[in-house]
Amino acid sequence: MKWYDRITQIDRRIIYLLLTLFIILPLFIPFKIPQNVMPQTQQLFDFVDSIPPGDEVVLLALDYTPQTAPECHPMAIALLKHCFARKVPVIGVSFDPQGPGLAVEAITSVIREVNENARTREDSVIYGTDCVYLGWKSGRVAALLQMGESVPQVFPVDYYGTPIDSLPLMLRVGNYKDVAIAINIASAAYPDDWIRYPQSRYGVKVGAGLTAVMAPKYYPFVQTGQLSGMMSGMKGAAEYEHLIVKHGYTDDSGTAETGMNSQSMIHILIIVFIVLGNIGYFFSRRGVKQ
Amino acid sequence: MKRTIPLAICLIMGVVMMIQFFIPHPISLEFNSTILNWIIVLFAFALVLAIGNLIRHHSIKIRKRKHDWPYSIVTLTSMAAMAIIGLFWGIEADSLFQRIYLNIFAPLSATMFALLAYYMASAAYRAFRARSLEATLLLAAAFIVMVGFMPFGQYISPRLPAFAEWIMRYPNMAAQRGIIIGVAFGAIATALKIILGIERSWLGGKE
Amino acid sequence: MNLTPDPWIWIAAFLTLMIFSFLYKDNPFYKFAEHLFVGVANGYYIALYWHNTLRPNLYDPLSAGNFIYFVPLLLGLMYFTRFIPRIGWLVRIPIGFMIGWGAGISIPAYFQADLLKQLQGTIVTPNSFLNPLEGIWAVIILIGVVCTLIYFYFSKEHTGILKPTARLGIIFIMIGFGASFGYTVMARVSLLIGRIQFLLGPWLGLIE
Amino acid sequence: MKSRDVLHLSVLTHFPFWLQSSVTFLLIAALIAPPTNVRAIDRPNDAGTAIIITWDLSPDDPVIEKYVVFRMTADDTIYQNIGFTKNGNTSFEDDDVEDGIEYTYMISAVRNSEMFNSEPSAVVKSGPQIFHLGRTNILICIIIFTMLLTIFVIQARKGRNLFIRRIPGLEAVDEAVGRATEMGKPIMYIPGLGNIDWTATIASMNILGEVSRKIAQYDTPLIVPNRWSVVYTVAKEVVKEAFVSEGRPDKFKEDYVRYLTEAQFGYAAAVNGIMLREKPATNFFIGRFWAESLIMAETGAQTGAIQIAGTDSVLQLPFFVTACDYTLIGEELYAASAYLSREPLLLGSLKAQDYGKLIVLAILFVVTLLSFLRIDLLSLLEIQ
Repeated sequence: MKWYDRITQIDRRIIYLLLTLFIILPLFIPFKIPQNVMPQTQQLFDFVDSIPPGDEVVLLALDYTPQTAPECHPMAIALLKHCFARKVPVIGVSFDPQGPGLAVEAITSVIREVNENARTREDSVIYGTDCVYLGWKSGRVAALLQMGESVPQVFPVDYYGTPIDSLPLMLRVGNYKDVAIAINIASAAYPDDWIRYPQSRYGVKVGAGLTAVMAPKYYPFVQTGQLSGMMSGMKGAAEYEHLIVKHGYTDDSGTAETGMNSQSMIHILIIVFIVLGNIGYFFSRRGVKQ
Repeated sequence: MKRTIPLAICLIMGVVMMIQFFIPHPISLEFNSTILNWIIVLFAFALVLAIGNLIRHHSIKIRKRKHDWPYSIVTLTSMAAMAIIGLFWGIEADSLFQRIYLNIFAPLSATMFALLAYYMASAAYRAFRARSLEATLLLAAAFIVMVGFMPFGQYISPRLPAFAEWIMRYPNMAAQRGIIIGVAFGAIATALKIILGIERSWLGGKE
Repeated sequence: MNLTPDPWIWIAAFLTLMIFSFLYKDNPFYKFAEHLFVGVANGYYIALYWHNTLRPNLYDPLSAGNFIYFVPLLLGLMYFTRFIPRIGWLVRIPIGFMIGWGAGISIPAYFQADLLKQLQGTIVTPNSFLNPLEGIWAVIILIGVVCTLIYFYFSKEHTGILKPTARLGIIFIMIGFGASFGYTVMARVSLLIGRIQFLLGPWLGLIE
Repeated sequence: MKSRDVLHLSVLTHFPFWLQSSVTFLLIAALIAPPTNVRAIDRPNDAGTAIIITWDLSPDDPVIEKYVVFRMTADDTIYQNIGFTKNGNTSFEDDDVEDGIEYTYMISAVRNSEMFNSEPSAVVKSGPQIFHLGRTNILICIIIFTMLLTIFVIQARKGRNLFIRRIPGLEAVDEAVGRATEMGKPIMYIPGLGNIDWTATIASMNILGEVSRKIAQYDTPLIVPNRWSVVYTVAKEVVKEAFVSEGRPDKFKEDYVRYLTEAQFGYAAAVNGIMLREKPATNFFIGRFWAESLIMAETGAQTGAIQIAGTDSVLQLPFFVTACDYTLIGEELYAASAYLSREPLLLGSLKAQDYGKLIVLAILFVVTLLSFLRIDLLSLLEIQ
């Protein structure tokens, strides 16, 4: 067998093995590929970065499922880190029944991490004062509209069953007027409703974090300004992580950035295989002609 | 009669559902939700037949000791166990049923889904050969998008990411729209043929 | 290394590995996982259908004396006539009911969502040229849509003017397919990374 | 806002000092003009219980915080606050009204918690409509297309010869069935993962009928794995009837059409298993597909089967194109049953599809051209 025939017929198991190695290695050997930040991610970061601390809150709607967690979970973590570092209070909600599990996990883990590194009260995050998770409600559209009038009416108690009026943060948050931006991290078309109701009726700024498959559908909304920024897929999450590290809000990059290294490696690997296949094909065709 | 009655029912349902679309009156909405309810029930009934087929297939395999028959026992017992747990002990959030779902069903699904990454690599390697103009364009577009959307893309050329996005948003969009419009006509024609009884292979035969 | 003591995570991890083993070749582990998957999934849907469909949508209303629900019950029971040869044709009644319903709702839906909506987005207007570059791209989309549609023209051989346009159509289609393929790699690899992070993290405790 | 401040100051200078503070107050109060021309109408094309209120913006809109909407019935003595909307908006939908009751509305511009009320609207009642006017264009589309289809079907019945161009994927069907027969291996037909309410699934059932008819003439086993119970029931009838109509009812086996599971990836796992263990010589993937498409098609490619795919799932087409030998793209799927059966009635409907596309092309060109002549027809395509 000629060399060029050999590279057109590499056994698929070799490809699979290399692929696995290329995913695992970057998880253990951290290295940095500088991120090119897409404009819509930058836009979202800039918006959150310009919220005056301690005044308005960020409303985080966490509606992603376990299947899409590799893409969406790091987005939630990065946003929480960013807000906490800037002393912007965060209110979490979910309208997807599968949302709360991962939402609680994201919020508690970030709070724990921030507090472990905190030296003063100023540096730490206190549940109820700096952050609240309201839990899940059915009837998304109705709830979205109702929250424009009064958040406590939709959520009389938080996720843990604590009455809303005993949480200091909620005493000063009545409705969307107190929300600087609502960011919907979702693995389904939920941002549609955020754009349709809170954004267009109440003028709330809306941002989104979406899986890579869904993102192209929402480009036009960023263009028209109905979305004040968007993260798309694991790449979007990695970009956001990159931005918060770059601005000194945290020093360790999150899972998306290491995941993105694996992504880059695999893309390179696939491209190398395609090129090999074509070189082999080119020479073998010449071989046939001669 | 064996053909006329089913065809008539099909025709009536099709026409009525089309008309319903144009009537916003509450009675029409009520009617729609009633029909939807029935359809859901009909789906559930058909499941009985389908599960019957599954049980039949596997029990024949076991009885005749066909190749790989012990695995049929796995299917039948796990099905029975899961159904019984769900039917008698409930399907609430913290039930055993949900626990099995999260730790058996979900990882199996997620892993099957994850196989796609491997298959994309092998399919791309095998099929992306510059055999003809069309194949070359397919290859080139995939190449540009794969490189352009990755962080390292900008080092090959700083304009590559923008070009990749351009391909996604214009030529790709145009092709998708063209296909979607064509599909719409095909689907509408098929649906009309079904309603009018021109296409009746679901009844079997043409006579 | 910091192995988890949670038996459920061990189960999930082993099942994950069993499915991955299929990449090497078909083997007893994959066969086991596959058959377990089918069994558990069917058991899951049986319970789900009962709790979420048959009980609330049929059993409860019937036992509350809402007799209109005898219609779906009767239609549903007709499925079973196929085991009785003499009246076996009755199975066509629920099938006709469902097929007619599906066809009826789809016709306006396709006109609405696929046809008119896509047409609207394709038409070029003076407004498209507010930004001249965007205008040029809008014209490219229009040309692409027209040529793609011509490619799907069935009742004439693609000769004459149809030949170059249909060819341009297939060129657009192929570029679109390539781009979609390339773009999807990104999303699919994320899923695999997620699985591997699960194995290395919660199970083996090698990474955080 | 700037020019108003200037005006404000210049007015002020004409007043003696002791008057200024109270005048300032009066002027600011007077400077916020309320919204005007408040109209309330029954929301069209709905099931009732909703009223749309529109107004012209207050000239001071940029400095207004919000517009509050007030409502009153004949029985009320005072206006009720029913909601608000941000400045810049000129409409509000009140979807909490009772049909048949008379309401009047008033809009208030709010600044610094002071309200500047508009004139009340005329009296309005809500109610349900019988026909959705916003969907008239769809009705016209349906009527035109049904007429086209009927005309061509009638022509076909009269025996007019209808040409159809070559579709390579469908030419290959005979070859694929023949090859499986020669090899003595089964043929697998995957009717997609869509339920019966996807038209692609119905189209797939029609093609399954034609394929089974060809298979019935040989001794080739068939495997039709199903995801949905209803599709399973239909597929079974279709295959059985195809064997009956070819005069081979004895050759039909109950096991040909199987039910697997509703779980998307459970189904894919089981199909992979069948491909490796029963080694079909030919795989058909016809219908609606999602992410599992490549899992099955790539496994099939590894077993060396001839693969023919056909789907209208735009996102999955690239994967079938790379992993299969032939792919029916989009509408070709819907042309297939006519192509395979050469049934004149079905060919007639294909002709109608083509004319539909011609109309679409005409609309694209005409509306584009007219829009440059400042004749806007785009709104005719608007749907609600």
